Amino acid sequence: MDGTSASGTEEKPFLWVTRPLATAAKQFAKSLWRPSTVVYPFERLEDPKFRAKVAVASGKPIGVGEIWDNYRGVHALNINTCISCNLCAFSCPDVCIEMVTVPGGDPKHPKKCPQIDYGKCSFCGFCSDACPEGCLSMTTRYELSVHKREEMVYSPAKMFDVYKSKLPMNPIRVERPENEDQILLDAPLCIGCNACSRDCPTNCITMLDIPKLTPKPGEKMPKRIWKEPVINDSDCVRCGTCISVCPKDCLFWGTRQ
Amino acid sequence: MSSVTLYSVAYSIAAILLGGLAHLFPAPVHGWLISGDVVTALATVIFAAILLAASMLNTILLIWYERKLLGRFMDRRGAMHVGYAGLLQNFADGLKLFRKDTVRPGQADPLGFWLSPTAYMVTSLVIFGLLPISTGWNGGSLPLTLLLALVIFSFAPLFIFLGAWASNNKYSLIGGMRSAAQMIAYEVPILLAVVAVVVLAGSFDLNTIVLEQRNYWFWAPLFLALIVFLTGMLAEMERIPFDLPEAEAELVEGWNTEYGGMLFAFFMLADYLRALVGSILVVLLFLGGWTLPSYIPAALTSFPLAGIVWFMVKTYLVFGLFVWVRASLPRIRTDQLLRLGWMRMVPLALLSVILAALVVLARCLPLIGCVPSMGG
Amino acid sequence: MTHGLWNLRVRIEGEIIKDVEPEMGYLHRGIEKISEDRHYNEIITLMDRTCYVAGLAWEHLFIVAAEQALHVTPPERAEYIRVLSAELQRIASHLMWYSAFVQDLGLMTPFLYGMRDRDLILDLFQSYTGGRLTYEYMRVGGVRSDLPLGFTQRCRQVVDWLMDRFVEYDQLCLSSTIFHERCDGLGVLLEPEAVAYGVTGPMLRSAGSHRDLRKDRPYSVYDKLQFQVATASTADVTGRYLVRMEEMRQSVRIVRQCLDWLDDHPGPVMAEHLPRWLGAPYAPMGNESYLLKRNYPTGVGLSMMEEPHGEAGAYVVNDGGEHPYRVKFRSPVLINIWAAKRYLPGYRVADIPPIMGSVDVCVGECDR
Amino acid sequence: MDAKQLSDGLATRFPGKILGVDPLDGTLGRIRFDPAVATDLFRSLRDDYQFTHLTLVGATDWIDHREVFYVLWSDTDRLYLVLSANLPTDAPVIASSVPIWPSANAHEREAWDLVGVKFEGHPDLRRIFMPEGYAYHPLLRSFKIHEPEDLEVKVRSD
Repeated sequence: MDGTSASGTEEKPFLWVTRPLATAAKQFAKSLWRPSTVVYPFERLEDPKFRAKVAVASGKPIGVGEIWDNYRGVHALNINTCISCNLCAFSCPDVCIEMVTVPGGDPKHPKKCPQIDYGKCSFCGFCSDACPEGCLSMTTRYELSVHKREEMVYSPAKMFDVYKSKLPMNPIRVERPENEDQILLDAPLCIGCNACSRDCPTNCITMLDIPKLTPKPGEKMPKRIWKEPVINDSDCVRCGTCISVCPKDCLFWGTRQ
Repeated sequence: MSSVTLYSVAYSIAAILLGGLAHLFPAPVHGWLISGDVVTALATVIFAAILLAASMLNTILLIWYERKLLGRFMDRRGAMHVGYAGLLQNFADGLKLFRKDTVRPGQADPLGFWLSPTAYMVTSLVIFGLLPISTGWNGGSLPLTLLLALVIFSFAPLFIFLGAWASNNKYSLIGGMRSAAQMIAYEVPILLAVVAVVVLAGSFDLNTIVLEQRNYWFWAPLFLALIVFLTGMLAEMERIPFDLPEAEAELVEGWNTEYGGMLFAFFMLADYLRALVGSILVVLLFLGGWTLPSYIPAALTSFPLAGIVWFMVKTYLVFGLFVWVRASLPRIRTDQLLRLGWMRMVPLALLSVILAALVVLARCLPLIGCVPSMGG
Repeated sequence: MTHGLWNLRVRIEGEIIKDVEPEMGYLHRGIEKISEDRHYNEIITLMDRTCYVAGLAWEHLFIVAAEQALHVTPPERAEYIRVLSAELQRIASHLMWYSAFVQDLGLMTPFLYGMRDRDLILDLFQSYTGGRLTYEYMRVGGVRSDLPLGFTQRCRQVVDWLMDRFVEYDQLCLSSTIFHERCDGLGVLLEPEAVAYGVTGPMLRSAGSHRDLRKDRPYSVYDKLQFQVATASTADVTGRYLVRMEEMRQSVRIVRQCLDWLDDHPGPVMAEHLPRWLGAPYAPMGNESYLLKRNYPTGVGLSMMEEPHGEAGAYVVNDGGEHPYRVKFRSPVLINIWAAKRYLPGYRVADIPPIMGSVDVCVGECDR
Repeated sequence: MDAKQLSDGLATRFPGKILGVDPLDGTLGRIRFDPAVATDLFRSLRDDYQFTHLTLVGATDWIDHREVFYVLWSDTDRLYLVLSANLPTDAPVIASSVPIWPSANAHEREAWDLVGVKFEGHPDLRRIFMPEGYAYHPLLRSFKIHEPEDLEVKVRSD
């Protein structure tokens, strides 16, 4: 193989460079008044005024993606509506969400809200998709530079501040499928310990007496009244907290017949 | 044209300064201070200082000009934050480079490493001092100014190669060798194109060459020579499309890979100084220097220092042409570059010499009469 | 060599290249290993980072393989949105290639033109996925959300603008003698050799082959769309340039057809009857013994797609668990680079940037 | 050509060495073969059945054995074919396909690097992504990513 090419200046006229020169000059004339650059700290694509004034008026399709509500930026957390269901932390592929205690719960069952480490976060939006109450959503804020690594960690209070700043928020709610699995009980294993009902964030588990429990012949009647959880499927957010707290592993996902 | 010259300005400044200073001293010193020799000596220093300041300011302005112009060609803005429209950006950059440590690689040869940027800078400055920018505004009017300027201009490959070799880096060495080959190859067509101009003007003195263009600018009869000269200058300045010595895709930064801080700034400044000198040469040799065609209204040509203003306007327009080329053409390969130089440019330049001779011949033949005025 | 973290060791004699040896692995992040510990949907976040200039194309690739392994069928509207995304992504990726390639030739202007126009596509992506580079948009069984209102109109506006710009690109490159000087006859890899060395994509088509999986083995809804396969006959750098430019025009054609269809056919974008761990909230799965009781079908998914850089593949083994047992990707770039042993020797050192630039290297996908 | 034809043809050519054919959507099928006949099978597939293009070579670690799979593409039939062979964990060795399809070079190096399958006859079987001298094959199930492990990197001698 020969590296030199046969079709060079020999075949093509020398003045062929005029065409690119003309193209560059055309662009020069076009951008003389206003180049396409968005002068970032002063002009912002997410600013509707900028889009209306410059982008549209200059005839260039700057900022055609004018929908900024979908943007996946810093999270906003409404602490008041958070039910501590843990779903955001479970859904995080990068394990950057930690549930931390915030004031407002009772001492036995402290209220826990997500705290996000933006040093690890990949802004995938799974947490806000998973949030059943819509209290964790993503905003259009994208400026995250900080001086210390610790400042990367956003506490619930900090995210509540973001929420209060009323930035446009991600409106996408992934709809819950109709035929979603329910939480089922493997009744013979249940010891009626009440852990699921106690920790359920939506209080959709009630402990009911089991009427048909009778002692085997020769045994004494148990002193405690045996109870069994009954789950209200329409209130359940499918967070699985009950499954993870169950000491006997007797709750599981399935379809109720 | 005003009769003010650069030297007269420097001399008056020196005279005023020394005159004021002399009052502070008793008679003998007073007399010595205002004597002709001392004033002349100080005038020379001031003269050099003005030249240095003018060249540096122009160079930095040129970099700004290129950045802004290139930006518009590329649909962006160029420097825009420091100073008005980024005018002071290059000063900020220079300050940053000045503050940086200059690092010499351990295996590099100290003498060559330090000497090369300095010599490169100094030679470029010397040429700037030689070139007249208006009547009387030059360092000295020698009969062979043009030849001297070109001789000093062609020192550059030597120093570049010296620096490249001294840095002891393979990329530097390849870049330096490419650079030397390229510059030497393109000096031949440049000199031949200059010969055409000299034939037409009948002198090596730049002032004379410009004055010879008072009737018509030389680009019209010597269009071929202008093309050759522009191409050659692009190669001499190592600008795209001929910037193979610095081809950053395959050689990191070419011959100045190992240079950092102020030494790199020296190379950079000298590069742009050479670009300035090249543009000035184009204006002097082909575009009538500081003269303007006679149909331009007198109001535009008769204000004080009009010559300098128009000269600088022309120079910046010529440099704009180089920027335009940079914005629209890719880089070519070494072998293609050399082939273009030897096989296209040299014959074209020879042809233009013949053309120039023919024009001179035509001027001398009474039967044909004078070549009609193209310019003023 | 430019374009990311990789080395090309070159043995030269004078200016002539004698032998080359690519060195990879500087960007290896173990995506295949991490995938073993993740839910199917969570692997999407890795797919965006596999090839960071063609994220949606790789999401599409993995999702199709995963759906095949999990026996899920997405609704048709989701398929159209995926194809639309993949084709827009192809344009964006080729624009990125164009920018970087011409930059390697020493011309800076097209770089900024290409990046400027690519940004418009990123704007579009952002308006419906919410991200500009990492989209995390596709899900097993469909896509995350439907297109926003007015999207099709804006998208048409952008592709119209792009069609005008393609003319400008050609004026800057093809009409320039210097471009031809630099690119003609370089890096020649003829079709039989290309096939033997496994080279795919624009590099193969520039050698005259008509192989394009979108035509040969239509996936998603490509069999319902009208387009042509771009080919060239020169098998050199210029040929690859021509193929990619034509592919962008064909992609615009496909995008327009998809937009027309999407305008007329509203509908769901997510499949119904998904296995539990593929639905939106992920939650603790409970005891493994219950998991085993559930008896979800196992399966193997193999998807091969015409990704912007070439023919990409994903091989997903589902053993019935919540995580895939094994995920294996075929990176077209790795193989295209490997064939450099065949198409680089004999040329000059100064030819390396245009030749390797014409391969369209994306190290993220190569090293994974 | 359908899977039945192909497997029958191969079975007559390599009696007892074709262990079965599984259906696989979008491909001709998945043929399980005995690694002993690898080279002959590959050559036969390339020359007699026009599977000119080797798309993918990969390996899976199934704890009790290791599986090597090949994805082939036939330009004439426009079809994919998957081959798969099981290798014992203690001696995961199979003949290299590089002499037949040069494109297997990088794939096989990758399979050796990540899963530890040895390809006999490969011209240059070194690690490709991991540093030379790395002690593990990361895609083995026994390799846990969350456990810290010592990384010994040998400096290249050239």
